[in-house]
Amino acid sequence: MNYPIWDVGGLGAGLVVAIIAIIHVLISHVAVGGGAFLVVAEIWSRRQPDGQRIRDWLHKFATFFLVYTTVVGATTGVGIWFSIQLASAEATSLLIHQFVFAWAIEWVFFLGELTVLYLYYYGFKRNTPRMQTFLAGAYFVIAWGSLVVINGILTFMLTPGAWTLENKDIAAGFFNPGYFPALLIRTVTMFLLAGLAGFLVASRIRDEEFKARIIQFCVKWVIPAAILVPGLSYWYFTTLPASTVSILGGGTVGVVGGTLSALTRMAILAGVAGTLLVVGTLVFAAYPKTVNTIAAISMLLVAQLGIMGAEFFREMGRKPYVIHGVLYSNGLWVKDAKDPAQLNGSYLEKAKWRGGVAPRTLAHGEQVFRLQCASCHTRDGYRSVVYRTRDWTPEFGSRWLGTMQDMGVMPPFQGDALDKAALVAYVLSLRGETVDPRDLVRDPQATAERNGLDPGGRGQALRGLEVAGAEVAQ
Amino acid sequence: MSTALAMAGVLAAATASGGGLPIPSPDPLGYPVPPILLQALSYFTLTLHFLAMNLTVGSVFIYLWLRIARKQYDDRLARYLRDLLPLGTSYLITFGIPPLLFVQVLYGQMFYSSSILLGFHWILVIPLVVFLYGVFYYQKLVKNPEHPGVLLLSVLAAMALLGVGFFFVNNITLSVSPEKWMGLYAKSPGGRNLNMDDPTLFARWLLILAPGFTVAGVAILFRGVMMLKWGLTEEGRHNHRIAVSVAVLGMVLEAVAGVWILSAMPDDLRSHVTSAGLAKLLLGLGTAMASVGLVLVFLGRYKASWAYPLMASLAFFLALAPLVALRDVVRQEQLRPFFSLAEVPVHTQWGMAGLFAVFLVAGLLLLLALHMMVVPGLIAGRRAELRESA
Amino acid sequence: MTDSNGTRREGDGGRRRFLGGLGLLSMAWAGGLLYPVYRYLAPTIPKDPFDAEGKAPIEGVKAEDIAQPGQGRNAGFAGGGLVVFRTSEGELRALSSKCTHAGCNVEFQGGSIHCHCHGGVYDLEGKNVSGPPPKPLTRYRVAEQGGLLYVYRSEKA
Amino acid sequence: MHTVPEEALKELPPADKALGKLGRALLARFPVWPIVDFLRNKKVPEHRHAAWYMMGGLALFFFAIQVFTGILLMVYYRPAEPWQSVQRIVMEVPYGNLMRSIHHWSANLMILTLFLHMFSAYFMKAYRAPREGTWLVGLALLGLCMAFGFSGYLLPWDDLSFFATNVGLTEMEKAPGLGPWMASLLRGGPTVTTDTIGRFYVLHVVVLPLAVLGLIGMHLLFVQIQGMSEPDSFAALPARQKKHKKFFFDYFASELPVWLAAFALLVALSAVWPRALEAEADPFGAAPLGIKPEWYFLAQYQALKLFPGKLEYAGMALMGIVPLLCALVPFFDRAVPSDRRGTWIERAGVALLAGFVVLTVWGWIS
Repeated sequence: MNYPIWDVGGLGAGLVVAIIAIIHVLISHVAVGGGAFLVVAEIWSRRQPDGQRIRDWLHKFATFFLVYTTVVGATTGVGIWFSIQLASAEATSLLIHQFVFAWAIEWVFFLGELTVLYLYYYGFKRNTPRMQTFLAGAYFVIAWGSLVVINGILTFMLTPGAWTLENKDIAAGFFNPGYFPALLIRTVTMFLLAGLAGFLVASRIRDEEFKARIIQFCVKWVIPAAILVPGLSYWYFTTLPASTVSILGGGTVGVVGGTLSALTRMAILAGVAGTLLVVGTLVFAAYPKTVNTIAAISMLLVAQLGIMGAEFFREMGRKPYVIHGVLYSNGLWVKDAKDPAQLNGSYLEKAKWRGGVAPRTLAHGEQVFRLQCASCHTRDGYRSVVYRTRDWTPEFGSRWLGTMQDMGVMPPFQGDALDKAALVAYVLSLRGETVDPRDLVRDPQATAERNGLDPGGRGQALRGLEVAGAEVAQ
Repeated sequence: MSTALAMAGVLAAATASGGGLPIPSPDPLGYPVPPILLQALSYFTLTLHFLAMNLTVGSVFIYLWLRIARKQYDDRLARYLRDLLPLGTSYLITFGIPPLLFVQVLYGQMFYSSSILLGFHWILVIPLVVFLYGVFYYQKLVKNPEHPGVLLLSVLAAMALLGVGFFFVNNITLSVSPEKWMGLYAKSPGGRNLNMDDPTLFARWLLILAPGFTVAGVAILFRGVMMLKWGLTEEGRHNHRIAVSVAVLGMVLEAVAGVWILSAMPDDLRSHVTSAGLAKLLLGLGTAMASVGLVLVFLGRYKASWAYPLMASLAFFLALAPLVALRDVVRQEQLRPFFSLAEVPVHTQWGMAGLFAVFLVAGLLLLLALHMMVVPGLIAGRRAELRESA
Repeated sequence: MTDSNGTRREGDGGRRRFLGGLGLLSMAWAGGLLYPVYRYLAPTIPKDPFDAEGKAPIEGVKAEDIAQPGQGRNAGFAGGGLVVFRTSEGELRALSSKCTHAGCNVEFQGGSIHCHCHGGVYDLEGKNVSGPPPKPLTRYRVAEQGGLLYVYRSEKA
Repeated sequence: MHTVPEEALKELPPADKALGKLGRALLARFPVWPIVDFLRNKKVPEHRHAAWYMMGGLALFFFAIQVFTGILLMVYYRPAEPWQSVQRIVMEVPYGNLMRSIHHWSANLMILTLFLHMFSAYFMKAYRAPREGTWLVGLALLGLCMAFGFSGYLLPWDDLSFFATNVGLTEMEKAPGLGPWMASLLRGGPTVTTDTIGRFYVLHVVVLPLAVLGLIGMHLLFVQIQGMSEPDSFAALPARQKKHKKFFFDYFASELPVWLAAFALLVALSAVWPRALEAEADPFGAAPLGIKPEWYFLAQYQALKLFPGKLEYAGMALMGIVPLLCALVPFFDRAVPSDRRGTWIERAGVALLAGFVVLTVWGWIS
């Protein structure tokens, strides 16, 4: 409630973050794993009789690697930061204030990573072999170091562990329960992606015999990792908070769950992606000469889908918080939500960004929607509110808002009956139903009896009343 | 219809209610170290960011000019600048991170609010940077960089660079004008706003971009020295002529921007800048060091000595740093009615700060050592290449 | 594979081994994929029909239908078919209606219980007295409550 | 008994190995060596646009998944209690929701790949003599697959499917001539009821599968007999420069990863966005918000909206003419080299593709 909510039409701020993050996750993992790949390829190339040829290929790989990791990888990394401050300024502010020096240390790593990569790349033809191997090694260690740091902040959001707003225990927050499994998963994934990027660059080689050798080399990077990731994911899963596990294990997450819990869906996706990677890589190993760019991209796509799925479900498990147990996704602090007087008082009066909307108008409802709902839901796009409320009657809507936090995936509603009524009227107006917010705060039973209607009837009791645009005279 | 209604209501009230500005409260965690330290770190890194940014901006424009004018030696100078562009961009991004981090620690509640209000343009910065960065690599790696299509891309990349600067200036100026916020939020909650009615907007934009020519001029001065040392006298002198012209051009534009910004400022703010001791000192220091730098560039022309470009670089760093600090002084003055750094509690994290210092020093030492081992070899190689082609 | 190049043939051996591994892996993979399919097709275990006291309602017959001695009906509960009857002494009894020989449903015929499929005969205790049935019919404890009949989990009368 | 041909004996593993024995015994009983030999020598041309050859195989892959998941869904689906049985699949049967979601997504991806397959064949001029028959059968297959989509959409009997079918049949009814007759035959009465389900169910699980399987057989047979089509620029190359890939297993091995990626995509879509089951259809209730046909009918739907009132007949006529022209293309395009750019046939194709995409997007957002 401190900050305005970035109200991005049919997309939603969360999806903007996700789109940037998806690109970044893939490339940044390639960026670190690729470092190890460079080291091993450097050493390998010098032991082969046709080392110079391998090194020419390695130079191509390094060019591809440099351009993609800096232009797209580094920039989208900054992009995540740009987008999270728009999507959740409150949480970004908390993370920045708690971990500013961790971030600053990560930046030192980042600066080092970049500079060493330039020294490696621009010195490719001049540096001594030992120097090149050393630079590649230094690059890998530094790049992995940046992961070691950022992983603490990333995992903190889902599993803050013993950290609280009062103790501000940075060590507890950083080395939180999810830290080590996540670090291992990401590290292993890096090797996998480095091998897959190797396929892509190798697929462009014209000489088939040579291509086959490079492909066989890259195969060894993919298979162990693809087998390890599902097991490590299980370990990570065991560190999650109980409420997250129950959200993921329940069938109600998302619009439809049925018998398919989020956990099952995640497990199936992870299992399928891992297995397909192994199978595809074995095909590459068996027929290395046939590997073409499309096939290599297909394997990267499989990996990307697996990663996307994992990140998607990890984000899903964070509901309704942005920082688990501390801050709700819409910027409401859990400590504030525990105070009923604070929670149930008039929202419009205490909201900083209320503007001057008149109470009991649709504008009132829209502002409540924007400040409390729009950080996760769009009106009629991604995570559409219109769709989710398609069966609502006005009475049901008001009642539901009062108990939605019991579902486990929604934060509590902030505001009094008037705010609820305004929000319901606004939400129903989105699908063309006209509801006068005035009528929702009255006793629905009395209204219904006066009009001779069934109080439980679907959407009848309030039909025919005019929408109040201007302030209602009381 | 409902949106229109909402807007009308919000707008009316926003203009009517003067008192309760929607300024978020500072983060409950407070500052991790006394703010003066954060400010110092921020000034230092922001100065480096500006230098890298200026190098890139200046290089791309001089590169385009050389490509289109095409005189003797220009082709090789253009290639030099073209090869600088991706490096400049990557360091402008890298050195942009810490000041952005520290400004969020110091003024988060102001900065986040204005970022959200400009949200659309603010996030547009990312695709723009990916685009221009990609073009800078592309024109370096492509076989025929003089193809009109590639040149067009380069022009677009230069425009994108200017655009990014423009959005940054918008955000920084809006973050100190909370009185405009509610109106802009009502106008476009999706952040399709710009802070166009700020009187100093364009002056500030020019102010941060203009030194680009000067910084690029120093970079060209370095190349000229190298040419002279390698015996390519003609080319070195030619480079130095260009270096002096663009350096002077940059400083003239900077002076224009400075006068413009002072005249566009609200009166009380201007009198603060021209009368308060600290502000006056910073302004004077900056101007003096910039003049020293310009003189050094002028004196260093046609001389095969590293001392001049190195000293000029230092002078321009010392000229920029006080101006960066002055910028913050002005911001604090503008924020005085709403917020001051002293209000925020400090919960110190000395351990983390110390750890950072250790990593920073170790990292910089490592990089320095690696540079000393690698770079001389690279320069020698480049020299051999040039000899062959000459 | 038709190439006469020696090194290539060597590679072919490796390729065979790889193909073998690939085949095995694909089979394992198919097995993994088929698990959801198996679970989809596998019958779900029916809910235990007995309540906390261990009794389940009998469907298809009410107490009034067999109020007189010598009356009997084929009925059932969620766990299987029953033949429910009152002996000439007036005692209420329930036996599994599934003939122990070939699984046909038996019929109560006043003094005895017959199976029409192969002519098996049981007495009213459920004991197999003639014909092919190898075992007696399972006997259930049965009770009447408010006009409805219930059968108990306990198989002893 | 038949004798095994010499060249087959050379290719088979040695006679003392189990596989060799088995191969000899089988070939002696089933003299299919010419077919094996034919397939062994099957080749795929290698050129810039060769990637488009994958689309047909990909569509076949999705079709196989459709058959498999379709059979699984039939185990629990009951046309007499359509919505309840689908609800049981979604809510009670283990992995039922997954099977249903895969069936849904695979259908969409299949139709998407079919469109890509058709347009790539069009732009590569693969329809030309002697392949007119393959082209016509392919078009028929596309039409049948869309009919598959239409008939399958009704079966869950939820709000969306009921009204979407209603709209579709009403449009069909407006077509002059056979329209009303066909619509009422499909509907089985004046309005859409559970009787309609009986018809659609039989279409969806018996009639269309048989027809599609038959046509796929023909389509594939034609391709085997005539070989892959080659762009003229490739065909004109001297024999030494023509590069081919053996189908088994070089081409197959390079296509397999694409199938794997397609499968991963399918699972990801089904896992992340399982298909929702809406409330049971209420024939007397108001239509829910946002009633729209599936995306592959959106272009037609949107195009019809462009012809209001009496002009509707013009729209209908257009709907009829476009497929007809597509079918006739092989018979009037023959003059220029097939990969020359900028012919009017190519422009017409681009216009059709652009029109399709624009109308679909327009229909989606409006």
